[in-house]
Amino acid sequence: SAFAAGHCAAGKTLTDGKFTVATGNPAYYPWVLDDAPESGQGFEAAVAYAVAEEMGIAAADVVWVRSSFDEAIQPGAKNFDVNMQQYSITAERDQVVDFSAPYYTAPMAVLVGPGAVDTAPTMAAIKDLKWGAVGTTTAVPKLYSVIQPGSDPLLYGDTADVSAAISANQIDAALFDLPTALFLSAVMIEGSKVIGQFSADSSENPDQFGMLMEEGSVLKACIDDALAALTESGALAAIEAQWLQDSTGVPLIK
Amino acid sequence: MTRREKYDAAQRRRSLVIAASSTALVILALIILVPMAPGWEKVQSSFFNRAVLAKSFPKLLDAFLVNVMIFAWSAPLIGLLGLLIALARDAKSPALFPLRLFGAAFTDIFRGVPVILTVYLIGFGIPGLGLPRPWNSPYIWGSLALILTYSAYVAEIFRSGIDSVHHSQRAAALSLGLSERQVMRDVVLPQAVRNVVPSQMNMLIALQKDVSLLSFIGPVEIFRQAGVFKSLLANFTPYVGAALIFLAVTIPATRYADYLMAKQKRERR
Amino acid sequence: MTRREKYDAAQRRRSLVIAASSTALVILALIILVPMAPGWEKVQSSFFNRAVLAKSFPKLLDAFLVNVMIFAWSAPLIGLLGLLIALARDAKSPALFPLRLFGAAFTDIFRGVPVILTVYLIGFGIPGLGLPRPWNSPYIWGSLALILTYSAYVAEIFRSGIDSVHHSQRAAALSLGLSERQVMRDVVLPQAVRNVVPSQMNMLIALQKDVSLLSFIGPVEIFRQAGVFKSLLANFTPYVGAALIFLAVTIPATRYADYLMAKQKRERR
Amino acid sequence: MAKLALRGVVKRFGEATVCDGIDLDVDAGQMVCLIGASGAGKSTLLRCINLLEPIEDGEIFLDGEDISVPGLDPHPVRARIGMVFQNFNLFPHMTAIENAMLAPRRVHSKTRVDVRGEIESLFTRFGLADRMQNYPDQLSGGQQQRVAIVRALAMRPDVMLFDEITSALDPQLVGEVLDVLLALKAEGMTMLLATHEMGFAREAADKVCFLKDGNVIEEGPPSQIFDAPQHPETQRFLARSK
Amino acid sequence: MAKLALRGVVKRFGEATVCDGIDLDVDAGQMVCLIGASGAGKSTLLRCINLLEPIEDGEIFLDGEDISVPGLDPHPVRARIGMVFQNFNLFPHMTAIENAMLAPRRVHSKTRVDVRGEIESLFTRFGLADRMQNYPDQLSGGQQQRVAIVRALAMRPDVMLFDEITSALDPQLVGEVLDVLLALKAEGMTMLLATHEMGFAREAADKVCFLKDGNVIEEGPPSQIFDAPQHPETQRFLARSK
Ligand SMILES: Nc1ncnc2c1ncn2[C@@H]1O[C@H](COP(=O)(O)OP(=O)(O)OP(=O)(O)O)[C@@H](O)[C@H]1O
Ligand SMILES: Nc1ncnc2c1ncn2[C@@H]1O[C@H](COP(=O)(O)OP(=O)(O)OP(=O)(O)O)[C@@H](O)[C@H]1O
Ligand SMILES: [Mg+2]
Ligand SMILES: [Mg+2]
Repeated sequence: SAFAAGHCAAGKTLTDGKFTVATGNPAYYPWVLDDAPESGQGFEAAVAYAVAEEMGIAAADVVWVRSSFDEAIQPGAKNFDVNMQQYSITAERDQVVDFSAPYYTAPMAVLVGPGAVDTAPTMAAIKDLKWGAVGTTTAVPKLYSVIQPGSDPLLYGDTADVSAAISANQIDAALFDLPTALFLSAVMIEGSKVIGQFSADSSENPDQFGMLMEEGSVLKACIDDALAALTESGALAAIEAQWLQDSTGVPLIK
Repeated sequence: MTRREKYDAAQRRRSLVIAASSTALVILALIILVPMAPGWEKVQSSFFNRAVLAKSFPKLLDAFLVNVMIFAWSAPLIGLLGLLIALARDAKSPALFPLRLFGAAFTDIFRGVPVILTVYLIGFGIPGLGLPRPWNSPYIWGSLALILTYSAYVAEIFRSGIDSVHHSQRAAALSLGLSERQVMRDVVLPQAVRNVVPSQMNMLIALQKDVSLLSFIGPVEIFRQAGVFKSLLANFTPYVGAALIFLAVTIPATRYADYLMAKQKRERR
Repeated sequence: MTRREKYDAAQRRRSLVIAASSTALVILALIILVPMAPGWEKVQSSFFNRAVLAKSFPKLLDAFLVNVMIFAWSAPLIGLLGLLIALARDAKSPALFPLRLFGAAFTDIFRGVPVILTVYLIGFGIPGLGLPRPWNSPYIWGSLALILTYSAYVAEIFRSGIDSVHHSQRAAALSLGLSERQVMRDVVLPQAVRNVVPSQMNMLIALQKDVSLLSFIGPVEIFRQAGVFKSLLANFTPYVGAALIFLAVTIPATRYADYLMAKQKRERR
Repeated sequence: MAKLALRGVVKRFGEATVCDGIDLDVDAGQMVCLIGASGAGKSTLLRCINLLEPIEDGEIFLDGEDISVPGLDPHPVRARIGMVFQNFNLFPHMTAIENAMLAPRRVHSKTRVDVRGEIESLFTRFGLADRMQNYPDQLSGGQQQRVAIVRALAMRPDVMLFDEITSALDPQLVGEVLDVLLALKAEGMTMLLATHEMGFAREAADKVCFLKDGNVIEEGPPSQIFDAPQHPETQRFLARSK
Repeated sequence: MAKLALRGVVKRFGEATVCDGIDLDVDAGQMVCLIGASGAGKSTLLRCINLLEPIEDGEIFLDGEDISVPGLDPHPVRARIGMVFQNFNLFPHMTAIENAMLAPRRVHSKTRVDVRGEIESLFTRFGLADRMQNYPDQLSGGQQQRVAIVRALAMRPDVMLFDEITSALDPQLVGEVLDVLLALKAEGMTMLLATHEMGFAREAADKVCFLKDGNVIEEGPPSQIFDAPQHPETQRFLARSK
C-alpha cells in the first residue's frame, strides 16, 4: 500500500492505495491550469496534492477523474474519493453529501460589461443593472437576497455563456466568486471590469469551498485532519498566494 | 337484449375487471417491491423528497409562466411556418423548383443542426452583431431559434400528411375547377392534418419541453429554476416537480385530442 | 420533339437558372452584408473561429463515436418498442382494453415527462437502488431512458400512420381470411409506415441529437465534448464543429430517404 | 341442409335499420342473386355474412354451424368465404399478382412458387396476363375489378360473395366472367351475388332475391321473378329494366 | 365548330401508349358515348380532356380554343368541364352536400345560402334527399355515384365528362339518371360518356365512338354502330352484348 502503515486513510479510499480526486469537465483557471490537474498547477490542483501528501500518499498515486455536479450528488455509488470544483458548503447540500472543512473562503464580486464600467460600487447603483449569474452556483441566492435586482436576472449554464451574454450586451453585470471574476475580466471579456466585492466574512453565511464526498464518507476525518494541518502550517495560505490573484485592489461594495 | 348485446356487455365488464386488476397489481408491485431495494431510501430522498418539493414547487409554478408565454407565441408561428415550408416542398410545377429547393434546404439545415447551436447562434450571435436593447433580447432571438428548428420538424410531418392523401383526391378537386391553392386548403390539407394529429401532438409536447433550451441564453424558465434548486439543495426532486407540472398540462391535452379524433372517426363511418 | 417536350425542357432550364441564381444571390448577400454589421468580427471569432475549430474537431470526432454507439443500439430498440406500443394502442377487441390502457399510459407518461428527468431518474435512480458495477453503468440506464422516451413519440407516429390507412383495406384483408396480425403486418403496416417515413426521419434525427442528454449522467459524447471546449475556450465554435458532423450524417441520410420515397411513388402510379 | 343460411338477421347503423330480420338460404352449388334498389342493403348484407360487420340480432349458418355466435374466431370462417368488394379494395402497395398471392401464402402457408402457376392461369383466364406486375393505381377500373375477383378466387373458398362484380366490365368481359362463374359452379362453388344487371341475374342465377326495406320481399327462380313477379314492389322495380 | 375537338392526341404511360393519335369531335349539345374494352383508354382520355394528365402530343380544343397548350392556366378550363370519375373520388371529410357545394362556393364564390336551394333540388332529383348529411363512407356504392354526379353538375359546366356513371346504379335509377341527362341535353349541355352499357349508349347517344388500341376505330350514330358495325373489331366487340 502506498499509505504510510496505519495512516488513517489506509483502506478507506475507492481504490486501495490510490487517492481519486474529481474535478470539473472542464476545470477552470485559476483553479486548475490548462484543464490539466495532473500537473498540480492551479489552486485546487495544488491543494489536492498537498492534502494527499499530508495523508502520506505519493503524488503518483493521485488519480484524477472528471465529474459533473449532477454526478457528484447522485444517490448511488460515487467514482471518486473527493470532488473539488469550487463547491460552496451549504446546509442543504450537507444533508445529501459530506463536505470537508473549507479550503478557501470566496468573496463574491461584481463583474460588469463595457457598457456599465462606470457604475459606482454601491448597493443603490448596482441594483438597477441587468443581472446575470451561473445558475448552478451559490451566486444565485446571493443575488436574490443581497442585491435584490430591480429586474429579473438571467441565469446561465456556465461562465462562458455569461461572458457571451455580456458581450452581446444582454446583461450589464454578473455575480461570481472573486477569482473567477478577476480571471474573466482580465482574459475573457474585453472591456469588462470587476467593480467591487462583497466582504467574505461580513455576510452571515460566507461562501466557503469544501471538498465534496459521499454522504457518510469514512475518509472525511482524515481529510479534515490534513486540511487542519495545512492551515496550521501556513501551507494553504502559501498555495492561495501562489495561485490566486491579490484581491485587495477591488473595492468593497457598500 | 340480444345475445350480441349480452356478449358485448360481458366483454366490457370483463375487460374493465382485467384492466383495473392488472393496473392495481402493477402499482402494488411497484409500491411494495421498489422500497425493498437496498438504496431505496437514498433514491427516495434524492428524487421524491416531500420537503424539497414543497419548498420548490411555488417557484417552479412561477417559472412555468415563462414557458407558457414563450410556448404561446412560438407554437402558432411554428405551425404557420411549418405549413408554409411543407407547401413549398410540395409545389408541383417545375417553375417552382427553387421553392422546393429552399424548402428542402430549410428542413435539412434546421433539423440537422442541434437546437442548442441554433439557440446559441441566433440567441447570442445575432444580438452580438450589434443590436441595441431591447432588440437584443434573448426572448426574441431564442424564440426565433425555436421557431426555425421546430418549423423544420413540423414541416416534414405536414409533408408526410399531404403525401398520404391519395392523388385521386387532388385530381377530383382539380376537375371541379379549384385552383391549386383551393385544392390544398379545402381538400388535401383537411385530410392531411387529420392524419398527422398524433404526430403534431408529439411536436407540441416536445416543444413545450424544449422551450427550456432558451435557458441556455438566460431566461429563467421552469427547468433552469429546477436546476438552480437542484444545485442549491443537491436534490433532484425539483425536476420531479417540473415533470408533474408538465404532465398536468400534457395529459389532459392529449386525452382531449384523442377523444376528439375518436369522436370524429365514429361520426364519419 | 413535340411542343410538350419543348415546353417541359424550357421550364426545366428556366427553373434551374432561377434556382441557381436565387441561391447564389442569397449566399452572396449573406457573405457581403453580414460582415458589414458592427459586431461581425466578434461574432465571427466566437462562432466561426478557424483555430478553435481545428483544435477541437479531432476530439469532437472521437466523442461522436460514443453518440454513434448509443444511437446504434437504441434506434432499433426504439423502433421495435414504439411499434409494439402503437399496436397495443390499436388493439380492437374489447378484451384487449387493458393493453390499450397500458399503451395510452405509456405514451402519456414517457412523452409528458421531460427526457432529462427520465434520464436522471433512470440513469441515477435505478443504479442508486443498489446495483453493483457494471450493472449501474450510465450507458445502460441512460440508453433505457432514451429508449422509453423515444418509443412513446415513435409509437404515436406509427399510430397516426395506422389510422391513416382506410378501414376498407382492413376489411378487404380480413375477408381473405387473414388473421389480425397478418392484416397488420402485410396490409396495414406497409402502407402506414410508408405514410410516416418523413415523420420518423424527424425522430431519428432528433434522437441522434438527444443522445447528448446522456452526458448529464456521465458519458462524454460530442456535445459534452463541445461544451467542455466552449467552457474552456469561451468560444462557441466547437458547437459549430459538432453541427457540421451532425449535418454530414443527417443530410445524406434524409436525401437518400427522400429519393427512395420519390422513386417508389413514381413506380406505383 | 343449406350451405349458407340467414335467420332473422338484423343490422343497424345508429338509428337506421338496414337489415330488418332477413331470412335467406343458399344451397350448396347454387348461385343466388341479390337484387334491389341502390341503398337497399345488398353490400351490407354481404359484409355481415363475411363477419366484417357485427349483426345486432339473428343467426348466420355456414354448413349448419352458427358463425354469428359472438366471440367466435372469425378468421377460419372468413377463409372459407371469398368476397369481392364493390369498390375492389385492392392493396395499393402490392402489384396485382402480389395482391392475389397474399391469402394463399398467409392463410394456406404456401410459397410463392407453389401458388404462382395457379394464380397466373387465373390472371390469364381473366385477360390480365400482361397486367400482373402493375400496381392497382396503374390499372383501369375493369382491370382492378378483375384483379379483385382473382384475389378472392385465389384462396379457393367454398362460398363466394360477389358485390357488383361486372360493374366496370365491358360486355365482352361480362360474358367471359359469367363463363368463369358457371365453370366454378360446375365445380361445386356456392355463390351469392349482389347485382344490378338483371340480364346477368336472369341468365346465371338459380334463385333471385329481391331486397327492399331491409327484407327479402320476394324470392324465386329468375323465370318467376323476372317474368311473373308477385309482389307489387318487385313489379315496380323491374318495370324500368325491361 | 365542334364544342370539343381532339386532334391527334397521344398519351403514354412510360413505354405503353394508351392514346395513339386520337381524333374526336363533340358538337355543342351532343351526347357522345365512348365504348371499348376494359383498358382501352376511355378513362385516360377523359382525364386528358380535363387536363388532369399532360398529353404527349396533339391538341385539344374547347370552343375552338386550344386548351392543351403547355403552360396554359388549366383552372378556368376545368371549371367549364365537369367530370364524374369511375371510382367517384368523393371527399371523405365532407358530407355529401358539402362535397357538392365546394366548387360553387370556391370557383363561383357563392355562399352556402346562395347555392343550398339549387343543390338540394339536385339531390332530390337523384333520390338522395335523405342522404345529404351523410359522409361518403356512410353511403352505398350507388349513393356515392349519384353524389359524384351531383357534385359535378353543381358547378354548372357546359361540357360534362362521365366515366361509367351508371355502373353502381340499379335499373330504375339508371332510367332516372338517363332522364336527367336527357333534360340536361335539352338545356344545351355537351356530354361525353365512357360506358359499358350498350343499352344506355344506344338509347341516349347522338354518336358512339369505339376505342381500340389507342384509336377511335369506328364512330357514328348508335343505329349504325350497333346495328351495322363496319369494322370487324367493332363487330367482334359487340357480338357478345346482344
Ligand atoms: N399510371 C399508369 N401507369 C401505367 N399504365 C397505366 C396507368 N394508368 C392506366 N394505365 C393503363 O392504361 C390503360 C388504359 O386505362 P384506362 O383506365 O383509361 O382504361 P378504360 O378504358 O377506362 O378501362 P375500364 O373500362 O376498365 O375502366 C390500361 O391498360 C391501364 O392498365
Ligand atoms: N356506416 C354507415 N353509417 C350509416 N349509414 C350507412 C353506413 N353504411 C351504409 N349505410 C347506409 O345503409 C344503406 C345500405 O347500404 P348498402 O351499401 O348496403 O347498399 P347497397 O344495397 O349495396 O346499395 P348500392 O347498390 O348502391 O351499392 C344505405 O342507405 C347507406 O346509406
Ligand atoms: Mg352496394
Ligand atoms: Mg375506366
